[in-house]
Amino acid sequence: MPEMTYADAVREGLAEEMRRDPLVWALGEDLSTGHTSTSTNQYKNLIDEFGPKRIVNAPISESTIMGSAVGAAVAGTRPIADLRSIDFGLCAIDELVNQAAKIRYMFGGQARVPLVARMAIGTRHGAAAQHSQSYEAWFVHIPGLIVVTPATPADGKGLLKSAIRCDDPVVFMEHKELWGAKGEVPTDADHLVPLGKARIARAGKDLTIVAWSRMVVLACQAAEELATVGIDAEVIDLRTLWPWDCEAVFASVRKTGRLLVPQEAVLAGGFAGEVVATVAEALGDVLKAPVRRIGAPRMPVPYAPPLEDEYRITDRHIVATARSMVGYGGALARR
Amino acid sequence: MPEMTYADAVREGLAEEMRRDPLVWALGEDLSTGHTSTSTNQYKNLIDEFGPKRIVNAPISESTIMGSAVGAAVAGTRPIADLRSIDFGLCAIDELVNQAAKIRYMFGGQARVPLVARMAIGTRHGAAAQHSQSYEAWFVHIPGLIVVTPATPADGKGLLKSAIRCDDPVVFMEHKELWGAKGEVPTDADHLVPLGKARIARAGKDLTIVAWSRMVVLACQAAEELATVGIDAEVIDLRTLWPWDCEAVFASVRKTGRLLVPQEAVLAGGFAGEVVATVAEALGDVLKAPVRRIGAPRMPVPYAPPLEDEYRITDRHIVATARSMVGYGGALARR
Amino acid sequence: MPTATSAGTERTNQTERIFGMFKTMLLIRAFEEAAHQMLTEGLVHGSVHQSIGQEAISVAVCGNMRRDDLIQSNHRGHAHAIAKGANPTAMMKELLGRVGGTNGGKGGSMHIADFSVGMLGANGILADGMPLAAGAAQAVALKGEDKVVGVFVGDGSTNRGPFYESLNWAKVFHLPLLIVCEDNGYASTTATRSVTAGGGPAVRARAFDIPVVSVDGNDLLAVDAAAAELIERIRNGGGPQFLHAATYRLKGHVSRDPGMYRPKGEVEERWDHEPIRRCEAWLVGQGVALNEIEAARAAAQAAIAASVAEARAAPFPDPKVAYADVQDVGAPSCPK
Amino acid sequence: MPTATSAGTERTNQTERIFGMFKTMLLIRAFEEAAHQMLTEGLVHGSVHQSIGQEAISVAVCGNMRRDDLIQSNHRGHAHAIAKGANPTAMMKELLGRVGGTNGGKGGSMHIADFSVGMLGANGILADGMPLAAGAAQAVALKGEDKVVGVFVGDGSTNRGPFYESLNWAKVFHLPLLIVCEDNGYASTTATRSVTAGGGPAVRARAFDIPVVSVDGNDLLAVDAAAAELIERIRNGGGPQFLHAATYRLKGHVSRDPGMYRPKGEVEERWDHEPIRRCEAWLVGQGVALNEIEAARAAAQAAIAASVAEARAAPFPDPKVAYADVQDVGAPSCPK
Ligand SMILES: Cc1ncc(C[n+]2csc(CCOP(=O)(O)OP(=O)(O)O)c2C)c(N)n1
Ligand SMILES: Cc1ncc(C[n+]2csc(CCOP(=O)(O)OP(=O)(O)O)c2C)c(N)n1
Ligand SMILES: [Mg+2]
Ligand SMILES: [Mg+2]
Repeated sequence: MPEMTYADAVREGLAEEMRRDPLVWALGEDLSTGHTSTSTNQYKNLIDEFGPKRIVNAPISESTIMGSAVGAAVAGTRPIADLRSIDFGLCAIDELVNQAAKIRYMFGGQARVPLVARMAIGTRHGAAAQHSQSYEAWFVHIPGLIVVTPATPADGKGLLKSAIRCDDPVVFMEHKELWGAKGEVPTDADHLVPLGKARIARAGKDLTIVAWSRMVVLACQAAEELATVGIDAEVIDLRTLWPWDCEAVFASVRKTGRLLVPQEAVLAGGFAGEVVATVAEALGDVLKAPVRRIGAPRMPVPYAPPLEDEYRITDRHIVATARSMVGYGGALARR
Repeated sequence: MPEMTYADAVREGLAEEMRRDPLVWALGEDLSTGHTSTSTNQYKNLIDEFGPKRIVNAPISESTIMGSAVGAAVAGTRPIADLRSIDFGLCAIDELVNQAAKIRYMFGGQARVPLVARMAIGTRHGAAAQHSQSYEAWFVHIPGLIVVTPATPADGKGLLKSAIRCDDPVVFMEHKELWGAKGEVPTDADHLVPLGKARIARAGKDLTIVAWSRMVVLACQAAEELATVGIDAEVIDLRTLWPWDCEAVFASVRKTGRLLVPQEAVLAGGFAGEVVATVAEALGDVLKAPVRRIGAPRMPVPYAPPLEDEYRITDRHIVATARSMVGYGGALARR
Repeated sequence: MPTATSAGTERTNQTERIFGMFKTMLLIRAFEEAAHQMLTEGLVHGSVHQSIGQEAISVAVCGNMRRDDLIQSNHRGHAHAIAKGANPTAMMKELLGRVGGTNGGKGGSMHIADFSVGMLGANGILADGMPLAAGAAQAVALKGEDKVVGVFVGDGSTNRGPFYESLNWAKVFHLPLLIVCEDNGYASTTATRSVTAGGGPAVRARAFDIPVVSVDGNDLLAVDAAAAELIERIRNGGGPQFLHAATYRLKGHVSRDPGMYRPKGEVEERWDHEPIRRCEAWLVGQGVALNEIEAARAAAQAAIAASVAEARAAPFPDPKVAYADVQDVGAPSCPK
Repeated sequence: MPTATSAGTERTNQTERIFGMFKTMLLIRAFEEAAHQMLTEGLVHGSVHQSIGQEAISVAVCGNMRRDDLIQSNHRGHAHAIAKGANPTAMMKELLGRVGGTNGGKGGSMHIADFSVGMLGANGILADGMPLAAGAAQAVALKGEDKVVGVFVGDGSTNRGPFYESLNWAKVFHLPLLIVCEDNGYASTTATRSVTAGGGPAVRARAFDIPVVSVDGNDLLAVDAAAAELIERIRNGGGPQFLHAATYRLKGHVSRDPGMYRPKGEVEERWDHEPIRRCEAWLVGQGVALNEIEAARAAAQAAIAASVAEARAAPFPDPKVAYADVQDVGAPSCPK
């Protein structure tokens, strides 16, 4: 398998689906004119192959990028609406939540909305408060939506292809700091990663670490560090947050008895809460230590490096919490 | 204390604050011309006392209702931006999240944003998918915001007054089906309910039920039914979801050993997850039964009564779950 | 814009066409009166927005469209739906939340939709129909179809951002889109001009170089002539067109709204200009007999009475239906 | 609009005023060149949007405002800030994320703000400055102050909904708001006209009955004259006014953008029309000696060099600072 970046992998996945189905098209700002930074251009050169009717260079009109994509999906095409990042996607929430998510249902199944809303998440060095947000948890709360957060180039490609073929609206959240990440990517044009299936990124027996998006990378680093102190952590990459693979998580926790869920987003109200709550409800009996979450402090993302570092969750946080859980001496552990 | 409706109570609270401070003003659609249904008019006749410069009848421009309120707050006034309900508030999310919540922080404390964003939540009979949403959980996830969800007329008044006097942006979420609810309301012009302090709606020893907004009413009904079968439930009305009074919740759970959190909103990604996750992390040892949540199925709100009923959480759900928890025979209970 | 309504030679055809549209107006009027009756009886569960007094716009616009053309409605959608060909019985069942409703009971009045006739749905969020319709028009263009897409927007809704973004969008991408502004002077309880700067919707549309025709929306023949021309332009690749139709809402804004916010006497005065009686006068002038007209009115009322009877008799949906059509992957599971 | 730039009698005063503005343009230019240098050295952590070539607009608009007047900036805010009187050293410290930065290191270039001089902040969300500024103007009106509020918006941003909503809002409420559109022809990598229908920003503003003056934004004297008149109108209760200033962005859109999307030779050609050398020629014509001009240029560069030196030497903020100023109630607690 060839090595390529996450950005190149998703671009390849999009190109393959556009070749496969003439009704697949993309719209967004600067899609055909190129980004100012070429490293993160998931549309590079696609205009040359597919032309301006399928790689649509949009005005700066987020509401209408999303809203027109909804209408175009209802009318039988498969648009990929690129809002660039959730930071700008916040300007199109109404069209996504009030329209895309509800149309199939409120019209009694008369319509489908095969739309992919691309909105990257993540903190990028020095991007500060308005360009560093991670709100994947919001869309888990919205019936009608599917939420995808790929952690690797291969999953970026395979999940985007599945999202495009899906007949319901998918919120596809890449991570800004992963676009440059390299990995092996299957070339097979039918390399589809199923929506809703987790991946065991590292097998282990002492502790289950559930992560998604860039946090998977940090969780795997942490697991290696933990191995050096004799703690064998299992890392589960959820890949899809709705539906999320609770069977895979339950199976792992039944084995390890310990669950740690680190997330990049602000802890309060984040998706980690959904995961630990679900496990605490279903497996309260088998836990050897209380479930634990790690997440960013509830503050906007600051600019200066020492302040941004204060916001960021790192492998160090994961290692420290994991160690406290395994060394845990509470009543549960004594069982 | 006089009895009055929730709608009249919040109107009285607003009027008192407007009399107290000439820089307090409100803006929204149809504020001065009146609602089509007079029962739920929290602004009735205020135009006569305060005039069109302070009861501002806005164009249908949600983004600018919220955005201009942010600018007016930064420039030294105390606007109440009324979006009517979160359903329409979805059209102003960017201005609330990217601007109101971040301005104080990203400008290094040079500015304050003393804004109240009024956006009612809740399902109302037959209102269907686009007029029945409850997204209070979203704003708990947004640093910079305070989230208020009053359950009684007295709290509606006292919390609105505190929200108006608060120097930071407050998302004030009334419940559409509570506007007509009656209760005793203090007339004292300095009746302030502190932000972030819960209220014990009913004391009990067997089980802790944490609720907010209209679910408090149902939880209290359920508690009475539970009493008839010998289960003594404590009902905590959080009143404020951020900051939420975890000390009060912890104290109650330490006493009862059982936590049940019912919510009207869709279960997945809802605020109940945050509460049970926090308790499971902190008090995993003292639990006599696994924590439990109740919430709506992950579906848009349907229109026809039998379908809407399928969506709604009722006191019956609370009673059934509470009974299963108290009768719980798992390992935890055997401790 | 051609104003002649009955060029001698075509007179009978034209009279027949207009008489047909007149019958559709009667059907809409009867449907909405019945819907309000059902509301007062507590059989309609949500809110109801009536178009009484505005029927000519829907009927003339949709009357110039093909069945496979598409329309995007707003919160006030009954007239749009019936004019496009939706079945009033299925609609009444939807309002009552019964099996056989256009939306299977999931939507109600404010989400009434019938995709089988190209009616893409009423919508509860103002002005959102604009980008949705622009997108539908873009899909039509991408597929190389020759369909026209029409979107109905209220005067008050033209103060929302998506309205402008979509005007720009439609023009930039030269989309087959007819924007129809039903300007009834009010936005809920607010007189629209009190919150609207400048010359209003027509002036705003022209700022995007979108051709605009303004008509008396209560004059069926005027709307018919304008709609015919604009739709032909669009079908011939002329890009987006804007129809600004002045009208008046004779009933309350929603459900039981008494409409107290309107100057005394205004409503009464406006009843004299409502489209049905104006069209009726024209038909009589064209030699249509009064008894024919009365027969048409009776037929419309009978048809709706039958719809109501059938809807009342229809069962409520099985609660399990609530779990269907959320999404394929990650759908909620129905408890046993 | 008066185009005469130096009525004989006022000549020396006018020359002095313009020379003063010229010096501010030099300061901005020197600041932005230094900012870019800091970026290439890796000392600036986020993105940097330069206004090189657009300085005349900020300088002339703010030069006609009082210190207590307010301006709302956008993502390209250095020139706005310096023109309104912000301290370049504090700004450079902010870009480097150091103690003493205008925002205490929390904002960086894209959020540069100095409320002490009425600069309400650069902003990373396009067109959001429009409603924020409209609201600030509404606060000014409610408090009965005679301040003027100015807002800067790019050409590409005029395709976002809030731009229109705010134009309508400002006119409906007759707000003391000056909207300044810096039309540099590009929105990031896209030529704005390729995604913009109709006559553009000026035509759109007129659709709301907002008076518009269009000027060559690279002609400091023309912008000065226009800004003076519009601000006076607003101060005298004339309500919102719109200044459309044509200009050109001589550098990349952001940070290291090479600007490959522009036709060959376009940038080079535009350098001949950039505002500083045009103003310089006018000053020379007014009898300002070349060595005076060179001295001014040297002074600006020296001042910025000093700012850079001070900023480089300044410490980074204590990590604990991150926990401050989130909110009073419900703030995050700083670990130990
Ligand atoms: C985005 C949004 N804001 C507010 C409302 C509440 N609302 C429903 S109808 C209406 C008035 C609409 O006026 P207009 O656009 O003129 O249409 P009309 O009702 O006159 O047909 C309002 C404010 C809504 N449904 N959606
Ligand atoms: C709502 C939003 N959408 C997209 C972006 C990304 N973006 C930043 S600057 C820019 C181009 C802005 O062009 P223009 O308004 O003409 O201002 P200029 O950069 O030319 O000064 C874009 C698309 C953003 N910051 N905010
Ligand atoms: Mg209207
Ligand atoms: Mg530009």
